[in-house]
Amino acid sequence: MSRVVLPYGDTTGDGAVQLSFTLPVPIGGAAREAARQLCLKMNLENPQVVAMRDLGGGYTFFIVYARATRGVDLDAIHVPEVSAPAWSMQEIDRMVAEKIGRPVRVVGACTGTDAHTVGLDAILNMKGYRGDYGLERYQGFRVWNLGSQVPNEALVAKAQEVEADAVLVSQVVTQKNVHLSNMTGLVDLLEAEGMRDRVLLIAGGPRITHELAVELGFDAGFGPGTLPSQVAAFIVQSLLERQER
Amino acid sequence: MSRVVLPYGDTTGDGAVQLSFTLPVPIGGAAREAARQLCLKMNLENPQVVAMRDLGGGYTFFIVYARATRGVDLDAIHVPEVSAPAWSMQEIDRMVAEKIGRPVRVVGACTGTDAHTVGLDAILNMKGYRGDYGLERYQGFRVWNLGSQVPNEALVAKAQEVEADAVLVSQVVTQKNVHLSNMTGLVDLLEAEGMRDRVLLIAGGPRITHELAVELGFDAGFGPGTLPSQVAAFIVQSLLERQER
Amino acid sequence: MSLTLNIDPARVARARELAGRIVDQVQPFIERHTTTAIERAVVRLFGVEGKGPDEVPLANLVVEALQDGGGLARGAAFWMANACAQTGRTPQQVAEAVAAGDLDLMRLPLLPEAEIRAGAERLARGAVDRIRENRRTRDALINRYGERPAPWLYLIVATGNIYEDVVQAQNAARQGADVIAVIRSTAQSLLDYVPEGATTEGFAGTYATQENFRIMRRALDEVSEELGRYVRLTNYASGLCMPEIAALGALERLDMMLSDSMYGILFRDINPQRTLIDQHFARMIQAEAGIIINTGEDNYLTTADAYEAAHTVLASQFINEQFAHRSGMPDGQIGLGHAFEMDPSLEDGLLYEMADALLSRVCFPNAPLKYMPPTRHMTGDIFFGHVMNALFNLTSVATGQQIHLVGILTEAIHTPYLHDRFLAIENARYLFNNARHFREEFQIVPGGRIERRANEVLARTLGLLEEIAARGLFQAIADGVFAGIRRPADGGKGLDGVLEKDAGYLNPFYDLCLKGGGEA
Amino acid sequence: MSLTLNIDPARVARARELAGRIVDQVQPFIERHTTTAIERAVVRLFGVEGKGPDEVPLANLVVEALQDGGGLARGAAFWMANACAQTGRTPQQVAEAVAAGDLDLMRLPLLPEAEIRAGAERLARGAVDRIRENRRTRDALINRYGERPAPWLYLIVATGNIYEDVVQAQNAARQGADVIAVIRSTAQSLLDYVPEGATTEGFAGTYATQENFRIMRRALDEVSEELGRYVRLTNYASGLCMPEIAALGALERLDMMLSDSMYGILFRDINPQRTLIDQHFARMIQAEAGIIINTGEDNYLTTADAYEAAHTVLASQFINEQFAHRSGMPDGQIGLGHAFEMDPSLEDGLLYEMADALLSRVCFPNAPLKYMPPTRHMTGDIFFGHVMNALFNLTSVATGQQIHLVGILTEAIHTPYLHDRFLAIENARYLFNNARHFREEFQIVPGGRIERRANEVLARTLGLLEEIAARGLFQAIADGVFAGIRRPADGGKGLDGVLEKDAGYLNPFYDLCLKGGGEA
Ligand code: B12
Ligand code: B12
Ligand SMILES: Cc1ncc(COP(=O)(O)O)c(C=O)c1O
Ligand SMILES: Cc1ncc(COP(=O)(O)O)c(C=O)c1O
Repeated sequence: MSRVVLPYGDTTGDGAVQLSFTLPVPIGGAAREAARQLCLKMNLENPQVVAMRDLGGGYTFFIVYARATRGVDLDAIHVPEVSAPAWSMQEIDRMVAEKIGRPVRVVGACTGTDAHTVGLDAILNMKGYRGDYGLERYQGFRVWNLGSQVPNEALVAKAQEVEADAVLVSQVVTQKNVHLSNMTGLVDLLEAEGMRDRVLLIAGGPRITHELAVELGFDAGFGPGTLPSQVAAFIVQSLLERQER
Repeated sequence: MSRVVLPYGDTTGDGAVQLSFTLPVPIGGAAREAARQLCLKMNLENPQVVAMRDLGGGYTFFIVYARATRGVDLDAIHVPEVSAPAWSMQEIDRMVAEKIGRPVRVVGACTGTDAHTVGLDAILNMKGYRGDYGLERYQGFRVWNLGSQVPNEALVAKAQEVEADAVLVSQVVTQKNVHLSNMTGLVDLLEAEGMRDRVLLIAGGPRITHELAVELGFDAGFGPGTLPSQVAAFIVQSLLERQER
Repeated sequence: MSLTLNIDPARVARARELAGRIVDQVQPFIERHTTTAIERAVVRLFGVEGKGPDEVPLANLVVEALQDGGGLARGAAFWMANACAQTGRTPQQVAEAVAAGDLDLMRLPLLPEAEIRAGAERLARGAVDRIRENRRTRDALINRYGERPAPWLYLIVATGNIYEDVVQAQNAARQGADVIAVIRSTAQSLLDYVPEGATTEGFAGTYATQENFRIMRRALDEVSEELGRYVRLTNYASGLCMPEIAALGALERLDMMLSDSMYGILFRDINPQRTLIDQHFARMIQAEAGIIINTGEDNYLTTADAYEAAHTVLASQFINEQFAHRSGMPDGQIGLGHAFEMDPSLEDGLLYEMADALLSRVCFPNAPLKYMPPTRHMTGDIFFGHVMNALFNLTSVATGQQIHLVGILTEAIHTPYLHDRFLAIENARYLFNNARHFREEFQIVPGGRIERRANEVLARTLGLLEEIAARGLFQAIADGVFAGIRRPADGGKGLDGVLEKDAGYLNPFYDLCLKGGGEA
Repeated sequence: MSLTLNIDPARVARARELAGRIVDQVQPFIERHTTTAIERAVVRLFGVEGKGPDEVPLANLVVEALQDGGGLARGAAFWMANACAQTGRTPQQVAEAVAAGDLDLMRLPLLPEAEIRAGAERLARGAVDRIRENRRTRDALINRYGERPAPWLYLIVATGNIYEDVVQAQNAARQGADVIAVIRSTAQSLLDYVPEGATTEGFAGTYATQENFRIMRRALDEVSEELGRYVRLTNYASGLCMPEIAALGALERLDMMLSDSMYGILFRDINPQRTLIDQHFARMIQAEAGIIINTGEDNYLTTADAYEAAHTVLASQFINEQFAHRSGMPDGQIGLGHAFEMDPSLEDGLLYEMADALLSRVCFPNAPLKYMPPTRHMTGDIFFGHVMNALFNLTSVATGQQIHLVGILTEAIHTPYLHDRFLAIENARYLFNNARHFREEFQIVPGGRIERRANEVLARTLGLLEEIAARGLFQAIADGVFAGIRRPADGGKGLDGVLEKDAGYLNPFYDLCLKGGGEA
C-alpha cells in the first residue's frame, strides 16, 4: 500500500509551498526568471515570484509560491523514535528503588566549546522544565552536572570516577557541524577507554534528533521540548532492559 | 560560457533556501521525516525542519531550511522585456504631436468580473501613480476608462466605436486562472472581429509579466510598480514603429 | 479608565444631527418604494425554497410572474396570502404551482382585503417566530458558553467549495477564531437571484445559498460544542439580493452580515435607489434577528488614501448609523466598518491610525465596530506584511475595537491557506494578550499629534456632512464624494427592479418588525 | 514632554550609593593588582605587533618572559622602557629580539628609575596621542556627516571570514545599519592571547585581531563615505584578553566594545578577580578613546526568567556604572545592557517590558543604553519571531533606547543570512518611523500596572544591592546572585595571570589617562 501526500494550501493535493532565498543577481526581469528556473529545478510547478527585493550589492531576495509535484509516501516512512514510557517521577523513583536498588548515576555536560547550559540544566537541575522536575529532584538519581565547555576527556574521566550509568551530552552550537565532531569524538574516546558498553550515551539539543544520535553511535537523542521525565524514563527503562539480559 | 548561480545565505554557493508548507499528517516524528523527504524530492540537501506546528485536524505546518543543489545558468536566461524608452510626458506629447499628428486613442477596462480598478486607474487617471501622471493628463492621449466588470464584448465594441489605437486590460483576480481565460477570450474576439492587427493589446496586473502576456497573444504586459509614462512610451513607440512599416 | 480622546461632544452631536437630516431627506422616497428583491425576500420568509424549471429559484419565478402581470406593486404578500387562503395550500405549494404554470396568482379570485391582511400576517408571524427562536437559541448558547472578550477574531474562508470551507472553518475555530466569514463567489452581488442548494464551485469564494448557510451553521455549532465557545457565522448580504440574503441569514441563524448599500453602489455599480430601498427592509429583518450588520466604509480606504480620506469614512459611518436606526436597529447591532490602511511609510502612521480608531470609538461608543486590517499596502513580502498586521492587532486592542478582521500575511497573493490563517491568528492572539491592558495603562497627551489629528478628521467630517446635507445624498454620491467614485442615481444595475408601492401595498413584516412588533 | 515613570529620585540615589559602596569594597583590591593581560596590553600600546616562533604573539612572549623571570610585578612598561633606552631600539625591535631569544629584558642594566619612568611615559604618550587622534577623526567624521538619530540600528555579522564579513557589513550598512558588530569566533574569550593577522576561519564568528579590526574599519569608512553617514564599528573585549583587545580597539578606532567582566565570570567561567582587574584597565583605555562600552546584563535574562530577574539586571547596571566611573569613564560612554526577553505568552508582557525599559532609562538618563532583542523565546517559527521583534522595536523607540541590537527572525536557527538582516532592518525602520513620536504622545497612567511594576523592580533592586553590599561582591557572585550562576572567587580560568603589583610597579597609562591626563 502507499499513502502519498503533497503539501496542502486550501485544496487537497494542491502542493502549495512557500520559498524564500537570495540570488547573487541584480534585481530585474532576468533575476525573476532565474528565481523561477531555480524553483523548476526543485521539481516545483508554476512558481510565482510574489516579491523581489533589492538587497544592494547585486543581490536580490525573492519570495515565491509554487506547487510541489512529488509527494511523499507515508507508508515508506520509518523513523526510529525514542521509546520512553510516560512515567511520572514517583513511578520512576519507585521503579529504581524496587528494581535497581541504588540511585542511578548520571554525568552531564555541554561539551567542546559549547556554553549553552540552559537546555542541559532544564533536564538536570531541580527546577526542571515547563513544570516537570529535573533529575536532581529524583530520589532515584545522582547527578553530576559539569556545566559548560567541558572537554570530552574531562567528561569521560568524571564518568569513570563516579561509575556513571549514563552520560548526557548537550550540543547547541551546530555551525560548521562542530556538534558532529564533538559527538563522534566522545564515542571514540569511550570506546578507546573500553567504557562504551558500560554507559548509556545520550545527546540532546535543538538540532538533535534520535535518528541522528543513533547514527553517530549514541543510544538516544532528544530534541526541542524534551521534558526531564522523558529522559529519566528512558534511562531507567534501558537499565532495566540491560539488567534482564 | 555559463554563469551558474546558487542561492546565497552567508557564503557564496551555500544554496540557502527557506521553505514553509503544510502536510496532511499529524504532528510528530513521522511528520518531520515526511517534510524532510519532501524537500529531498525537491533536490534539496540537508533539509532542517526548524519549526513544526500543529494546525489541528491532522495537519502540520513546517518551516524548513535547506540547500539547493542545482544552480541556474544566468547565460541561458533570455527574458523578453518590454522595451519602453524612458521618455517623459513632455517628450511623449511632443512626439505624438510631431509624428502622429492626432491624439492616440486608448480604451481601458477591468474585464470579466474583475472589480479591481485601482491598478488601471493608476495608469489612466489624471492623478497617476507615485507622482507619475496618468494618461488622461497627456495632451497626446484620449482615454476611455470603462471601469470595472466589463465584458470582453463591451470592451471590443467600445474599441471599435472610438477607433482605438490601444486596448488596455487590467486583471487582478487570478484565482482558478480566470485571468487567463479572460485574456485569451479577448484575443479570440478581436481576431473574430478582424481587429487584432489594428490595435495594440496591452495587459497589466500584479501577476502579469510581459512574457505571459506575449504568450497569450498580447503585445505587452505590465506588472507591479508600473508607471503610466512607461505605458505611454511603449504605446507611442509601437505606433511609430507601425507607421514606419 | 481607558484610552480616550478629548473631543467636544457637541461636535459629535452635530455630526449625528446632520446625518439624521441627510437620511430624513431620502427616507420618504425609500419608504414609498419596494423592489423585486424585497418581494422575493417576503416569499422566502413565507417558507418558499428550491428551484423551478431552468434552475430559476421559485422566489424569482413568483415575483417575476407578479411583475409581468403588473401586480407586484401590491406586494407579493398580498397575492401569496390570497392564494394560500383560496387554495388551502402552503406558500411552498403555491410557488411550486406557479413555477409549474398550474397557477396564476393574479387570476385567482380575491378575498376581502382584511382577510388577506390577516392571512399574510399569519404567514409572516410564522417567519418572525422562527427568527426569534433562532435569536433565543443564539442567546442561550452564548449564555451557556460565555461571551468572548473583544476584539473578536474574525477569519475568512474562501475555498469556493462549501465542504472544503467547513474543514477550513472548523480548523480556524480550533485555532482561535471567534467569527467565521464565508467569502462569497466573486460578483455574487451582481446576481439578481440567490442560487439554491449546496455548492462546490465558486470563484474566490463560495456562493451564499440557504443550504450553504445551513451546512456551515451546523458545522460551527458542532465545533462550538467541541470548543465550549460560541463561534459566530457571517456572510454577505450586500448586492442585488440584499433583502433576500438577509432573510436567509435570519432564518438560518447567521450572527453577522455584511450589509451595506454604499458598498454595492460604489464598488459594484448597483443602482443607488434600488439598494437603499433594499437595505431598509434587509436591516429591519436583521434587527429582528439580532444579527450584527457590518458596514463597508473600510473599502473606501482601499481606493482613496487612508490619511486623506478618513473623514469620508466617519461621515459615512454617521449616515449608516442613521439608516440602521430607521430600520429599527439598536446601536449594539451596528457594526460600523473602518480600516487600518495608511501607507506604512508614513511617519507616525501608527499614531494616526490610533487617532482614527479612537475617534470612531468615541463617536459610536455602543457600536460593535468592525476593524479591517491592512490590505492595500500589503505586498508579496509576507514578512513585512506580517509586521504590519501586528501593528494593526496592537491598534485594535489598544483602542477597544470589537470585531477584528484578522489580517493575513498573504493578503496580496491568495485567499488564505490553512497555515496563513494559523500564523495570522497567532499574531493577533499574541498582541491581544501581550498588550491586553494597554488601554488602561496609557493616556493620550493633551493637544498632541493624536488629538490634533482626531479633531481635524472630525472637522472635515462635519464639513462634508454639511455639504451632503445641502446637496442631498444622491447628488453627493453622483459627485464622487465617497472613495472618489461617481455613481449617478439612475445609473448602475438593478433600477428595473424598483417600483412604487401601490396604495394597497401589503407587506406584513414592516408592521411586525418596525411598529412595536419587537420581541414579545 | 516624553514618556516617563513616576519614580522617587531618592530611591534611585540610594541604589547608586549602595552600588558605589559595593564597588569601593573591591576597588582597592583591584588597584593593588595587575595581570598578564594588562601587561600585554601595555606592550601592544607601545606598538608591538606580530608573532614570534610557534605562532605566539610577541606581546605574549615578552610578558611570559617577564613572568617567568619574576619581573612582571614591576610592570612590562618598566622593562620595555629600560630596554628601549638602553638599546636605542623601538619597542617592536625589542620585542622581536626577545622573541628571537637575543635579548633578556631582565638581564639588561637598569637606568635610574626616573629616567625609566620618563621613557615609559614618552612611549605611552605616543599611544595616547594616536588614540586621541582616532577620537578626533571620529568626531570630525560624525560632525561632517551628522549624528544618527536614536535608536541606532546595531547589526551583527558572523561569517567567520573577515572578507565575507566585509561584504555582509557593507551591505548591512547600505540597508540601514548604524553600527556593525563583528561577532567573535566562539570562545575566543577563553584564549589567553589575541591572534594575529587577517583570519578567514572561525566558528560562528571571526577572530578579533588587530588586522581584522583594521580591515573592517577601512571597509566601514569606505561605506560611510558612500552613504554620507558614519557607520560605527564594534567588537568584543570581554574575556581573558579584555585589556589587550580594548587597547587594539582604541588603536584601530573601534567606536564601541562589549566589555564586561560580569559576562566573562558568569558565562565563560573566567576568574572573577582576574577579569575585574583587567576591566579596570580596559575601560580606562576605552574612556580615553571615546569608545562606548556595552555591558552584558541582557545575558542574565537568557538564563534566568526575565519577569522574575529584572532586578538583577538593574542592580548589575548600577554596579557596572560605578566600575566604569572608577575607570574615568563618563556616563555618555556607558552603554548599559538590558533586554526584551519576557515569555511572549505573558499577559501584558509588552507593558512590563516597557516598564523595565523605561526604568533603566530613568535610572541612567545619560547612558547610551544598549537594548537587546528577544533571543531566548525565539524559536524556529520565523514568522512569530518576526512579530516579537516588531514589539521589541516598538518598545525601543517608545522608551527612548539608544543602541538597538536589531532582532533577527532566524535567531534560533543560524547566524544571520544576508536577507535575514534586510528583513530585520526593514522591520525596525518601519517601527521607528511609524511610531516615531510615540514617546511624546502617550503618558503612563499613574498608579497603573506599568508604574507598579517599575516600582517593584526598583524595590527588589534595592534589596539586592543591600544584600550584596553586606556580603561583598565576590561572595554574592559565588552565591549565584546573578543569573543563578555560582562562581567562587578563586575558581574559573585565568587566576594564574593575576599578580600583586610591586612597590616599584610602573604603568604610565594610569597616570596619563586617569589622573588628569584627559584630552589636552
Ligand atoms: C541563551 C543563548 C545564549 C546564552 C547562553 C546562556 C546559557 N547559560 O546557556 C549566551 C548569551 C551565553 C550565548 C552565547 C553564544 N551563543 Co547563543 N544562544 C542562546 C539562545 C538565545 C537560546 C538557547 C536556549 O537557552 N534555549 C532554551 C533551551 C531550553 O532549549 P534547548 O537548548 O533546545 O534545550 C531543550 C532541548 O534541546 C533538550 N536538550 C538540550 N540539551 C540537552 C541535553 C540532553 C542530555 C537532553 C536529554 C536534552 C537536551 O532539552 C531542552 C529542554 O526541552 C539561542 C537562540 C535560540 N532562541 O535558540 C542562541 C544560539 C544557540 N547561540 C548561538 C551562538 C552562535 C552563540 C555564540 C557562539 C555567539 C558568539 N559567536 O559569540 C555565543 C557563545 C556561546 C558558546 N560558545 O556556546 C547560535 C547557535 C547557531 C548554531 N546553530 O550553531 C544561536 C542559535 C543564536 C544564533 N542564531 O546565532 N547564547
Ligand atoms: C483594493 C482591493 C479590493 C477593492 C477594490 C477597490 C477598487 N476600486 O479597485 C475591493 C474591496 C472592492 C476588493 C474586492 C474583492 N477582492 Co480585492 N483586493 C484589493 C487589494 C487589497 C489591493 C489591490 C490594489 O488596489 N492594488 C494597488 C494597485 C495600484 O496595484 P496593481 O493592481 O498591481 O496595479 C499596478 C500594476 O499591476 C499595473 N497594472 C494593473 N492593472 C493594469 C492595467 C494595465 C493596462 C497596465 C498597463 C498596468 C496595470 O500598474 C499598477 C500600478 O503600478 C488586493 C490585495 C493586495 N494588497 O494586492 C485584494 C485582492 C486583489 N482581492 C482579491 C479578491 C479575491 C477580492 C474579491 C473577489 C473577494 C470576494 N470574493 O469578495 C472581491 C471582489 C472584487 C472582484 N470581483 O474583483 C484577491 C485576489 C486573489 C487572486 N490573486 O485572485 C486579493 C489578492 C486579496 C486576497 N488575498 O484575497 N478588493
Ligand atoms: C459591506 C460589504 N458588502 C459586501 C462585500 C463583498 O461583496 P461582493 O460579493 O460584491 O464581493 C464587501 C467586501 O468587502 C463589503 O465590505
Ligand atoms: C558583554 C559581552 N561580552 C562578550 C560577549 C561574547 O563573548 P564570547 O566571545 O565569549 O562569546 C557577549 C555576548 O553576548 C557580551 O554580552
